[in-house]
Amino acid sequence: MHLVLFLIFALFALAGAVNLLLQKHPINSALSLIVVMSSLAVLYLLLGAEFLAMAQIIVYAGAIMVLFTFVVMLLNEGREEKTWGSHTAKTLGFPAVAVLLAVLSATILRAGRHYGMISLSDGVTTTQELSRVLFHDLLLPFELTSVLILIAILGAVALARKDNGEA
Amino acid sequence: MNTTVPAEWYLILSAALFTLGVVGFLIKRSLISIFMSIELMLNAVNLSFVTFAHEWHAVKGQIFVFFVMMVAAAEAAVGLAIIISIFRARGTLTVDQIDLMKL
Amino acid sequence: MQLWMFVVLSLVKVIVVLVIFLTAVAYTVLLERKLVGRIQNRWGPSRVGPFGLLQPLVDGLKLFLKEDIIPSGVYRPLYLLAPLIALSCSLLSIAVIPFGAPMTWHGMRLFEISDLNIGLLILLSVTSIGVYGIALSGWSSNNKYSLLGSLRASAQMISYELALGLSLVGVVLRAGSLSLTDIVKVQAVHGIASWNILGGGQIIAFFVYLMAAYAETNRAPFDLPEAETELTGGYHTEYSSMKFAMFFMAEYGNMITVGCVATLLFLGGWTSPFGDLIPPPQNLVVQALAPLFWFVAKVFCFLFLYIWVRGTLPRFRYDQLMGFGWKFLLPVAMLNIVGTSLVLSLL
Amino acid sequence: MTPDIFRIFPEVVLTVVGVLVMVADASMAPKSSRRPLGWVAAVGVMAALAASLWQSTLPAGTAFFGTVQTDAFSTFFHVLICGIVLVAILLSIDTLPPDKSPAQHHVGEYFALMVFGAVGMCLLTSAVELLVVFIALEISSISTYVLAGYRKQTGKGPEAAMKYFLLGSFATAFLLYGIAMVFGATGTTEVREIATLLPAARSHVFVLLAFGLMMVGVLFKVSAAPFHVWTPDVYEGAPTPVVALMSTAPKVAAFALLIRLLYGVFPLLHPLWMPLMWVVAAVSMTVGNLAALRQHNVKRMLAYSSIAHAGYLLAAFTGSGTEPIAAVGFYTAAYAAMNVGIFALLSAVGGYDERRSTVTDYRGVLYSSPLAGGLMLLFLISLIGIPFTGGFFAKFYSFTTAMQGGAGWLVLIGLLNSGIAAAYYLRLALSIAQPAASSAKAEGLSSVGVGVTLAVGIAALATLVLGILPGHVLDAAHSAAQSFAAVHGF
Amino acid sequence: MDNVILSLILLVPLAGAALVLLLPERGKIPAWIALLDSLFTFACTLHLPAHFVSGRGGFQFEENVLWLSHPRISYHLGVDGLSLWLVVLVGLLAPVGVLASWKSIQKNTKAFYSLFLLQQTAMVGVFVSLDLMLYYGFWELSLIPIAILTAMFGRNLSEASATKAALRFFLYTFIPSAPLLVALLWLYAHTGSFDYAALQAAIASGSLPGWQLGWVSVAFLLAFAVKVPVLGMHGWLADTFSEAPVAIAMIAAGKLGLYSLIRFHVELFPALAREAAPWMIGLAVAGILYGAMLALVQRDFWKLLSYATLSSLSFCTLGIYGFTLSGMNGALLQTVNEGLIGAALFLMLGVLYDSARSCQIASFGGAAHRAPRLAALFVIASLAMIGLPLLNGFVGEFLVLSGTFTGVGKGWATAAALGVILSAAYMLRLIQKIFLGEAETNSPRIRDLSWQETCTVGVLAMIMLAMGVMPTLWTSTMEPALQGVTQRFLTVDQAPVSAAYGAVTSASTGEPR
Repeated sequence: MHLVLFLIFALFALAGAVNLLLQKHPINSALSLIVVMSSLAVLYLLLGAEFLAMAQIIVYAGAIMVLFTFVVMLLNEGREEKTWGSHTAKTLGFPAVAVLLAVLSATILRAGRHYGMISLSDGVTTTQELSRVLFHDLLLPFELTSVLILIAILGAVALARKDNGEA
Repeated sequence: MNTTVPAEWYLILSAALFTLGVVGFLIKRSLISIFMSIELMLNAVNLSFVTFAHEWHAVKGQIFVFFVMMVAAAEAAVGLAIIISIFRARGTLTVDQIDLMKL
Repeated sequence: MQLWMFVVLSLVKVIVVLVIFLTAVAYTVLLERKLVGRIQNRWGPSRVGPFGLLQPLVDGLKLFLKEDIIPSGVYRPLYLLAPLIALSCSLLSIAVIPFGAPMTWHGMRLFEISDLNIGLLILLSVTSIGVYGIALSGWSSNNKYSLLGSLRASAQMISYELALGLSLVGVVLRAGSLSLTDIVKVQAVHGIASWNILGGGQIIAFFVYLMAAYAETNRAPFDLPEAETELTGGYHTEYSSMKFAMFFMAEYGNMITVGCVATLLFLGGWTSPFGDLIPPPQNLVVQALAPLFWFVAKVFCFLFLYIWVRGTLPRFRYDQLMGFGWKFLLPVAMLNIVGTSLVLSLL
Repeated sequence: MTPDIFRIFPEVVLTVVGVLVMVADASMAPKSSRRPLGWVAAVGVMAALAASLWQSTLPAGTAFFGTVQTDAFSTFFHVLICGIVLVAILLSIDTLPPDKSPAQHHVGEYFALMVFGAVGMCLLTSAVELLVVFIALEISSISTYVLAGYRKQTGKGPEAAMKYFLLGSFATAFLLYGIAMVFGATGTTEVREIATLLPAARSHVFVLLAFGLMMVGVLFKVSAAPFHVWTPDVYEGAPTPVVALMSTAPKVAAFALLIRLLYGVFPLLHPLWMPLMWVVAAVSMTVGNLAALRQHNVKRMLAYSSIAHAGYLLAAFTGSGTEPIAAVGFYTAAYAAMNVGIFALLSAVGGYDERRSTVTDYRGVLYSSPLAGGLMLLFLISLIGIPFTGGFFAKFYSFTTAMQGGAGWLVLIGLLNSGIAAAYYLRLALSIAQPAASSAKAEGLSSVGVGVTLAVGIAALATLVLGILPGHVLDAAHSAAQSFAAVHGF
Repeated sequence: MDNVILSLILLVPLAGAALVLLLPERGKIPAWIALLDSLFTFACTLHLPAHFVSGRGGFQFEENVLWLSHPRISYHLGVDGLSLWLVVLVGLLAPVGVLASWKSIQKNTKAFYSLFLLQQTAMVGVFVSLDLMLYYGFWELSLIPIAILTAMFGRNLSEASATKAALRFFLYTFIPSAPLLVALLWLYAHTGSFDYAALQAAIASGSLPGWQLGWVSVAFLLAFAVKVPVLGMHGWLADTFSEAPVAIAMIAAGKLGLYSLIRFHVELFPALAREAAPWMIGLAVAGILYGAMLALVQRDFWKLLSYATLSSLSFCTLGIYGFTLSGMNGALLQTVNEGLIGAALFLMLGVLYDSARSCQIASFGGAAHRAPRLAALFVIASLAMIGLPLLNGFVGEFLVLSGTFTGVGKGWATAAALGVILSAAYMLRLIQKIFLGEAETNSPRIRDLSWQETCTVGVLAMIMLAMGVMPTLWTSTMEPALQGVTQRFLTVDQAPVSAAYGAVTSASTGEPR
């Protein structure tokens, strides 16, 4: 069952990611990304991270991606033009990316034997455990996020606001 | 009913998604799609974190993901605000046309 | 338990709940029409069936048989997808709601499709996905009113989701769990006195939740996304026939879900308001059905309130709406969290 | 026992000041002048500076369950960063658009962002937990992204912010993946634990991969080649006072992070990263200088020059022992002084709307405003690396360290590069020194405020002190290096 | 007094520069301050020869204060016979420079005089530093004022050419100093010291790795050779001479490089310097001839002067790398001479140029009628340059030639002597074209020397004469230091050199030695 679920949702995630690249319209890309994120949420569940799975949907799919679609809708920017990057990007970028993937996969495969098998419902992390670490060991970073969010709000407002009286 | 999956499959999936994100960053022409590719990369990293957290039975890995989400939210707010301001200034989101300052 | 049995039982539960839920949706519509009619000194539907009770069926038939018009300028894939998203999210959320006392049969919960210890989070996440239905519908319709409507809707839903989520934190703090069953359990001890809305001291949170929930479901006085007078119907202007019906059902489904959640979180769920004053019945069937009765009764009251508000209050202006959400509800919700945690830490 | 809060005292002060400024800005009448807010921010940063200095009286130690570490190392960089932010704020007070213009509204946010950004940068230097590192880095980055795009009136402002933002987030993703790999290899994200666990890590290839990915992220932040492409565009598009800040303070913090990563997390890989730094240093300085030669826009030119300076700085990492840390500390201080100084003058002379942007636009500055022109010459001379200025000793220490580490060729490349660099610095210097063409009306500075005067004064003083009496700062850098070595055990 | 005099000489111009900056730019205030300051500095420098114990080897008036403990850099100053007269020369040329600029610099006098005085400090610093890092500091610092002043006060009307000249000068001299710094750092990495004496001892002990040390010495040589300049590295010379203000042009070439060659190449790396000697001798002789021949055909007197300078500086180089006592003595003397003569010529040509706004030799003629003082003094200076006996040029050239003859080879000496003859040719041609003959009808208006200029050049001429008549006054202080240099590695027989030296001194002074 774990295997089946993993395969299904891994496939969803990959398909979503590929679709994100292939789609020409930003809104389709955004929807593909939502598919990826939701599939990842399921994978998190399989890995026993139930709180994260929900947070993934609430924060990523439900807030961040809504912002994205919101902006796409607001700006109503049409399809991308079909310019496939510069020559440098083609000549340097793709081999580099291929190398990156090769290195990553090779590394993981080589390192993989040090890691175990994962079965369903082993090591589920409850929200209580999570919060215990979060509010004890990692109290400082948690407090820091408040500054981060404050900056983000401040910055977003500052940038997106229309300065009245200016072109 | 309860089959197992090797941990490296999750990691490979994560690597593949990360690479796809990098590809997207390189080939996409619309600012907003490029930004989405970055989000894809962050998501891929998160999957790695969760897998490792499961492997080490370390809650910290999951919390890291939680913080990445926070950061992603903050980045999204700022990034989209920047996109809006650039659209106001230039009327386009195509990278090739945003070239006041060429390298 | 065998796998096949699990699957069959689950399927049966899903179908039963779905049927009941959809019926409830249909009759909520009727309830609204009737009530609003009375408020406006009219009768409301009264011709089809006794007291107009068959009206929902006829309405459904009408919508089903109407010509399905797809305007030529729309962006088809999303135009078709949007109502589906809206309706399925609305239906999904019912899956984690426990309707009655936690009774099991062969290890399966009877009055709940699925019990998870993060039930509340699932509810929130499904709600947050629901935004897409409305957002995409407006955009893909390629109509300025629709677009304006969906822009308003997404902004509004994102804004109020914060207040909504925060208003629930106090409840979670009190229960120490995200499981809906656990949350009801802590309210069961002394009947109405220990409900979150009274004994739990979450009355402020309840009102914040109430207002945020109205906004989340795009109901009056927060129904700006579909304000007929300004936007000729908002995001669903271009929809007709079954697709329109889907939005319609989604909206009322959401209302019911919100009512259920309010009941579970603030009004003691399926527990009786009298607590131990009335001894628990011995008969097993009564034992099973009494909580169901209380639950339905509370949800009904909540729906009544919903409709009552719609019938009486005028619509907000857009800036008022945003200001209210960010400058009033959000701080109040935060203060509530601080107060609750202070009190809890002192106790 | 020192209470935990004392270990993050400067950050707390900064946060409080930031909130204060932000709230004050929101509650002020839209048309009223925001200058007082700038002064409030400046005083606040000064308080944070004092708090950092006071921290040096505390015994070295950790706080918040081992997530932050204060010692001479963190104090050194705290003081440096607070100093830079202070100067940048002073500078901004006078060079931002005049009161009553619409662009002036909500300038309070600008000051608040600077102050908040300082929180992240400061914390980055004392964090010993990668999670804190990550969040601190993001705080500093996000505030700089926003500040870079603050000049929305021109098309260049948002464009700069956009490029900075996209490439910055891209790099952050790499850094994050690296952290994930480290976590995967060791099961922890605490710097010292990682260092002790790494030799026994489950998978050594993971460690290598993690190292590579993290380097991509950090080298981007310090704008070393080949991760430098964002620099010129961002510097050109961002408001000049912001460039004064972002060309220095985040870089200082990023170098502190680089030290922490190289010596704290991956001391094991020393044989690997030393040649890597060698190559990156050589490439950065060469690429930066050669590209700068071709620039006409002053800010672009200085952007490329900052890439070259990153190269000179990285050269120090080829040294051995604690020397590199001290050299980097000193270099960042000197670089900060002269770079902030030159950008301060650029913004004072060039104006917020950048009346002057190309090298030839600066002709005759020495005649129309002799003091500003003279100080520009001073900073340029320091950037060239002429003795008796901070720039000389900075290069000197960096290259001495590299020399002692046996990287003689790198030193030669570096010094030849500084010869090339002299050409374009001097081009600007000579342009300043020549009389303006008769057709162009030589306009002096409209009004030089107290803020700019103070800012430039501090920078000039620092440049000269670092060039003539560098002893104290050098001692501080050395003790920072010692304490860092003590913490990370090498 | 003796233990702070060098600091005083260093700091007085610096203080003067600061004072110029602080006071308002009204009338002649900056010029007067600069003049008084430089005169005071000159007075201070005169303290040195007055209290110099000429018999004693080693450094005198030493000051040694630790500047930085890590890396170990000291504020270590001192002079010996080698640098003594150069310091005095710098002191002398400063007021000369101020007076030369008195008329020609009218705008931005503050910037001019403060940078001029800064240059003064840097040059003195180069001559008196005994810590190599300190030396390097002053060496680099000396580039800045020249570059900026050239750009600011370019003599031609086009700024582009001034910028080009300034950039050229700076890069030519700055880029070779990069290897120099690498070499210094290398030395520090291996010895742990920047101190001159310590480094000298360490190099002499032979403990440093050989082939790398060779490169180190090459780096030193390269940096100095460009500054001299030696043939092939003189690309900056003509431009700077044409563009830089008179006061700057007259100090830009020669002294610093030649002094550095002796002190930091020959003295520091005796063995390696010997290996480089054949190359340097070849370059020097080629430079003498090349410069002289090009000087013959120039139409522009600045260019003529620059090639003449190249020629005569190559003479000095030849003397140094001949490795004979007399050659070195001559070279050092010639370095001082060059400074004096060059200053005088520059000053006078500057007057010509300023009044006529032309540097074309052909556009003058018969100037002697209109400017008799100018003509007379110009002839004296030119004769000194040619090397007429009883003037200072003669002694230096003779010493160099005789040293080359005995120590290097007859052929080289002959070739160098040819250079002397050529120098007579081009200088006399210059005199003839400008001052003699009939004034053309459309020749530009020129003015004679003003009283202060006359005094200045007159003083210079007197010194030339004095040096030509009584060279022992100078050589007696130089000799011990140079003996120190040569003793350690002089391989040629000492006797004939001393004899030649004795002969020439007695010949020129008329006293038996």
